[in-house]
Amino acid sequence: MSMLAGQWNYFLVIALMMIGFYTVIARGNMVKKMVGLTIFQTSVFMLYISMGKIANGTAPILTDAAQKAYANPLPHVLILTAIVVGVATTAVGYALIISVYESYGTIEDDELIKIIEAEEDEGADA
Amino acid sequence: MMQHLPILQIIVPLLGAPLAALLRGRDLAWGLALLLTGVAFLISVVLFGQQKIAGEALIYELGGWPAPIGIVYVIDAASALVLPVVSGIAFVATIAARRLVEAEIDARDHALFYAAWLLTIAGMLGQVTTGDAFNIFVFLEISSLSAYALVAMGAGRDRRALPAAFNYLILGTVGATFYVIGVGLLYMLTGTLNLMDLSERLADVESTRAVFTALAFIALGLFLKMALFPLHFWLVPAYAHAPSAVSALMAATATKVSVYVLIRLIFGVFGIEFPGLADAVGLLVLTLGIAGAFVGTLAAILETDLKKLFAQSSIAQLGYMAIGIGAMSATGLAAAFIHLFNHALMKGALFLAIGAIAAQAGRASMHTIEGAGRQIPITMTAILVGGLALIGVPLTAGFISKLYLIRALLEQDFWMLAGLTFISSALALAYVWKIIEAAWLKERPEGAPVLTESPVQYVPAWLMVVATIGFGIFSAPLVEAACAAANVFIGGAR
Amino acid sequence: MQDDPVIRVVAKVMIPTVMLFALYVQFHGDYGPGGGFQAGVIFAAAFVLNAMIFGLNRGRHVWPANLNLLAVCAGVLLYGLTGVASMLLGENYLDYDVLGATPQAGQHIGILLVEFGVGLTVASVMVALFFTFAGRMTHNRLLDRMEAQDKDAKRGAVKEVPKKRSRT
Amino acid sequence: MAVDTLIPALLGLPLLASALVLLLRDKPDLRDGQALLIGVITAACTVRLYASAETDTVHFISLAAGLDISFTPEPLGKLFALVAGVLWPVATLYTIGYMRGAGEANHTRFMFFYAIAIHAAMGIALSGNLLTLFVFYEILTFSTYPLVTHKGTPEAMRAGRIYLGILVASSVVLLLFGVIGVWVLTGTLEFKSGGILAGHIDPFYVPFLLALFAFGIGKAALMPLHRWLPAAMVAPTPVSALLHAVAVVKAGVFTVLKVAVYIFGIDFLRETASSDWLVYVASFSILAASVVAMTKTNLKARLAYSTISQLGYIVLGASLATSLAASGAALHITAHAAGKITLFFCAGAIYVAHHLTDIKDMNGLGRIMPVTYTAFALGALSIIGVPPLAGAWSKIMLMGGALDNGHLLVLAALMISSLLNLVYLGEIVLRGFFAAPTHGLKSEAVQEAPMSMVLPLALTAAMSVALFFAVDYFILDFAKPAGG
Repeated sequence: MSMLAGQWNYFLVIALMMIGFYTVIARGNMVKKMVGLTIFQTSVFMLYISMGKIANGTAPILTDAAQKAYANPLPHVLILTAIVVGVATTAVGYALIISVYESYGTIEDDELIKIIEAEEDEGADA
Repeated sequence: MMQHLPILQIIVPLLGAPLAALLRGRDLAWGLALLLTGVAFLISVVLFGQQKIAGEALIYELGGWPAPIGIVYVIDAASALVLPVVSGIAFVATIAARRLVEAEIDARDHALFYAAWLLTIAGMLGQVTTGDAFNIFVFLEISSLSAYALVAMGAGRDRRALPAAFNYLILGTVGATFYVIGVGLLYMLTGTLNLMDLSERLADVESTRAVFTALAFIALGLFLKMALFPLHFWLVPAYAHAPSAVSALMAATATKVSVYVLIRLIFGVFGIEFPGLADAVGLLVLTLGIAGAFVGTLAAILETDLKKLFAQSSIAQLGYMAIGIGAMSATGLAAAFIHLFNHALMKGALFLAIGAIAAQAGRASMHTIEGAGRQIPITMTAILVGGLALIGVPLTAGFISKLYLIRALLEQDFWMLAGLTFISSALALAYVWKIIEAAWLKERPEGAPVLTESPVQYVPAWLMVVATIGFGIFSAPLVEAACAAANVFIGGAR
Repeated sequence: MQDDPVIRVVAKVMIPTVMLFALYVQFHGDYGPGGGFQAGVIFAAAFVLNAMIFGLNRGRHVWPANLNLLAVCAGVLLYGLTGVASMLLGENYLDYDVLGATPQAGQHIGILLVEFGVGLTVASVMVALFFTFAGRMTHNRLLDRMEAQDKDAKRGAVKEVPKKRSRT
Repeated sequence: MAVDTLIPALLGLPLLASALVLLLRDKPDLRDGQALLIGVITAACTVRLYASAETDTVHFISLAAGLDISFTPEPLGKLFALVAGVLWPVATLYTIGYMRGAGEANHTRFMFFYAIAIHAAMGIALSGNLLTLFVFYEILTFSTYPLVTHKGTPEAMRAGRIYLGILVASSVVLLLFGVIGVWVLTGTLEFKSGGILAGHIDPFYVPFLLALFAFGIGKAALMPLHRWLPAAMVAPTPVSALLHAVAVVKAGVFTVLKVAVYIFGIDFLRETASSDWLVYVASFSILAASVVAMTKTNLKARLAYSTISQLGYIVLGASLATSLAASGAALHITAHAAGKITLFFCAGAIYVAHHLTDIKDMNGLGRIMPVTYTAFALGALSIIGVPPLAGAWSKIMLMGGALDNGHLLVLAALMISSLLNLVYLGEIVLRGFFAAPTHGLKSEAVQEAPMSMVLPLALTAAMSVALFFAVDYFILDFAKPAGG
């Protein structure tokens, strides 16, 4: 029980991570896959941020007041970068989804596979 | 300026990207890309020389902040070997890109194409150079994101590029995220991200479960990025449907860089003496490597599309690199480096030559090249030599790879595995033979389009073919450099 | 939406405020919480709001695509060239100490320049993302309609087309 | 010509010939003439090399530590070079006659690859280490493939695939593995008298390593890797001659012999008794192939199985691991070359003159083609091992070697095999001279093949006889280590 209480952030992160990962793997819809991927990435952001937190620490801002314990800023910086990367990934992902939809008329994995296989069979015959 | 070369190596292509995006004329963008990749190649060669003369790692402190605090870029024997591979291939691929891009990509997108092209190159060079675990992730994503875009640009010719790029994006992101999780765990345990510092501080926590978890996440993430069997399914469609120039660049460099990062993390951070590493990771990588070698080769034999065929063969060849890593010895690591180098040359040559055909004929299949041996003999000969090198025929670079790989396995008394490696590489003969038979032993069918070739098309491929043969015959410098690279991680390679 | 006076008025008040706030976050970033990434996103939000209320075309008019691309690239270049400048002044890449008279002043100048580059790029990339995604759909719907009209005109068969459209 | 230029000359001359063949493709007479001329010069060079005492290594390039491309003229190699070199112009003359007589297409391509194959054979003969040998071994495989599939029919393509499949797969999987294994163990691949392996390997593993070589060298056609040889019979007869006598299978058994003597070392093999299993495999190959040969009625197929059986003798000689047997094996390369090329030339002559391939149709043919059949008889007797023909000596030496080593079963196998040889080769001669002619042969008048075919086969038959008397020059004592 103490483990749960003391490390609840990790359990939360793991739960989110698995939800996201499961969605990526199990869903055939591309948009849902992207949603899963985003959840998956976000869980990692939370892992980093929560590890930088110190109990009763303040924000790591330089003030004239007496120095107290403050949160580790480095994970924040790292995750700032990771968030940017995440945004870029999401943008590219959705752009691809739109293009796939425009080109194939569907964003379901299984339908796409059917279309592609049909095309390849045609190509082989030609 | 000479002491700034490690950073220039990265920022030359990196800052070239926005410039290329702004240049409206497509030849201007191409010219800039050519110039900058050329400069990058030059820098990497000079760096190789500098490192060799110095005999120790060159360290560049970004922003003047010294090691564990700031980000440092490290040029040691290992990165000095991989940099010229990446930048050299990038340079040659850029030479070839002009024709291929003209044929396959909408003229309005050329500037953006070259911007993404330079970005992906900069990302790869950054992964090789940086000495910071998180910085590796950043560069990994720079190169991957631009690679997704580049693959998707194949849609103009082949719309299957779009789902391929999407799957590549999903799996690539999952892989990169796994890597970040692992790095995060390591950071939690040690409070540092600098690779050197990490390896020192890991000694204190080396038998905790969290470290193993970190190792597992990092290894798994990188297995995905390097397309180690059975995590390779993204690779074949991505390479096959990408624009030809992109196929060539990525097949020759992208996965190799991930192999390098894996080596750097496994041996440079955890270290060969890390408890359980040799047994658990070594055995796993070895097994997956052998399995990948067979699966890739057999799948390649069944393929009829040439790009897919050689993409499958890449799976097998990555398997060989994994075998070298899995041998967990200095010789094995040297073999992995040698093969990394040689395979980049061979696959570069093959994909450039195939690209030249695909750009003309729309696709490159066994059917397309029937009887092509007489119409485009120079291009087809390049494919032939590249294929022979894949089998490991003596006097090609592939032979040297195989030699050291087998030596690494025999030194560890893995006779069975050496035999299996041999059989799988001999199976490569089957798909090379299919090409020979189609290109030379069949007549060109009536009504098939006439293929042509000109120096612009085959010279880039031949540059790499010549290098393949050159490093197959005069292999001593390469072997020496690869052993030096292996010695960075495990002493005693010769 | 631009016909609704409430929204128009609120937007007219909000948009400059948002921009101002963005600039505060941007340039106060070296002392307080903030910096280029955050500022860039907030700044872009102003443009997105503008386009959402007054329409894409007017939004584009305010911030044309060419200019946007230029801004994206300029931001990256500003970042990179700041590093190059410190390199030319004899120190390592991105070592800001040499940029000013004293190392402290140098750090100030350096971080401001770099963060401005980041902010510029992030803002323009966010705007570009919005316009690309939003514009894509209207553009296509327009194309669809034109295509349908073409078909109608050619075939003279009116009943067939709407059915097909409705299914997809 | 100075001796030190002989090696580059021997390697270069066939290449020159092939280049000239391409250049002169529009002038058939000039093209064939120069090939013949260069062939004669090459033959002279091999004779000169064989007569010289030269043993200095010529280095070309070095790949990595212990991996060179280099050439060393040692006695065994010189002998093989001599065999290949002397038979080349003879075979070229015959080829010209056959190709024109049988009206085969793509003459230029044929001549081109024929010369390349000779180049590869020279490289194998003179190679100074295993790597060089391997490279030329593969060149030989690939250069003969277009020859085997020359006719371009589906049947020929299928045969070509079997040919290439077995030869390349065995060499790339097993032989190359063995080569690299030796390199890993010893750090060198140099051919040295007395071998290089002794002291570097646990004797327990030696038989396995030997197996890699014995089966890896698919060209030695040791059962069960013999399938390619009968399959390749679809090729034109000059190719069969090249395969069986001049280059390919000879290169195979030569490699086996060379590896046994210079890599393993005869003494090392005997002391560790590592090659005993190979003795029995080779004996089985000899007998089984002979039995199969008796069941074949296609002349070339029968000769092909005869070759497999005869190759067994040479592998046997290597595996008996005595100096006498090894010398006998070396002599048998020569003797069998002369004998078998005669038989194939005759088969080709019969085909060109009368378009016959089945033995049953050849009754009474001896009276129509007396020269051909006399030559055939001489060749057959040499193969069987009847004095005064070359085959007699080599068989005696092999039997002596078997006795030295106490392999009495092998002795028995050799004798039974000679009997079988007599049956299946004698049948052809007897049918030719004494059986009543089958219909289809219109007249009893002498009707030989063209002169350019009859001359070579007479020449090679004469060689078989001459070899018996000049045998002193061909018995090599190469298997002893230089010191002892």
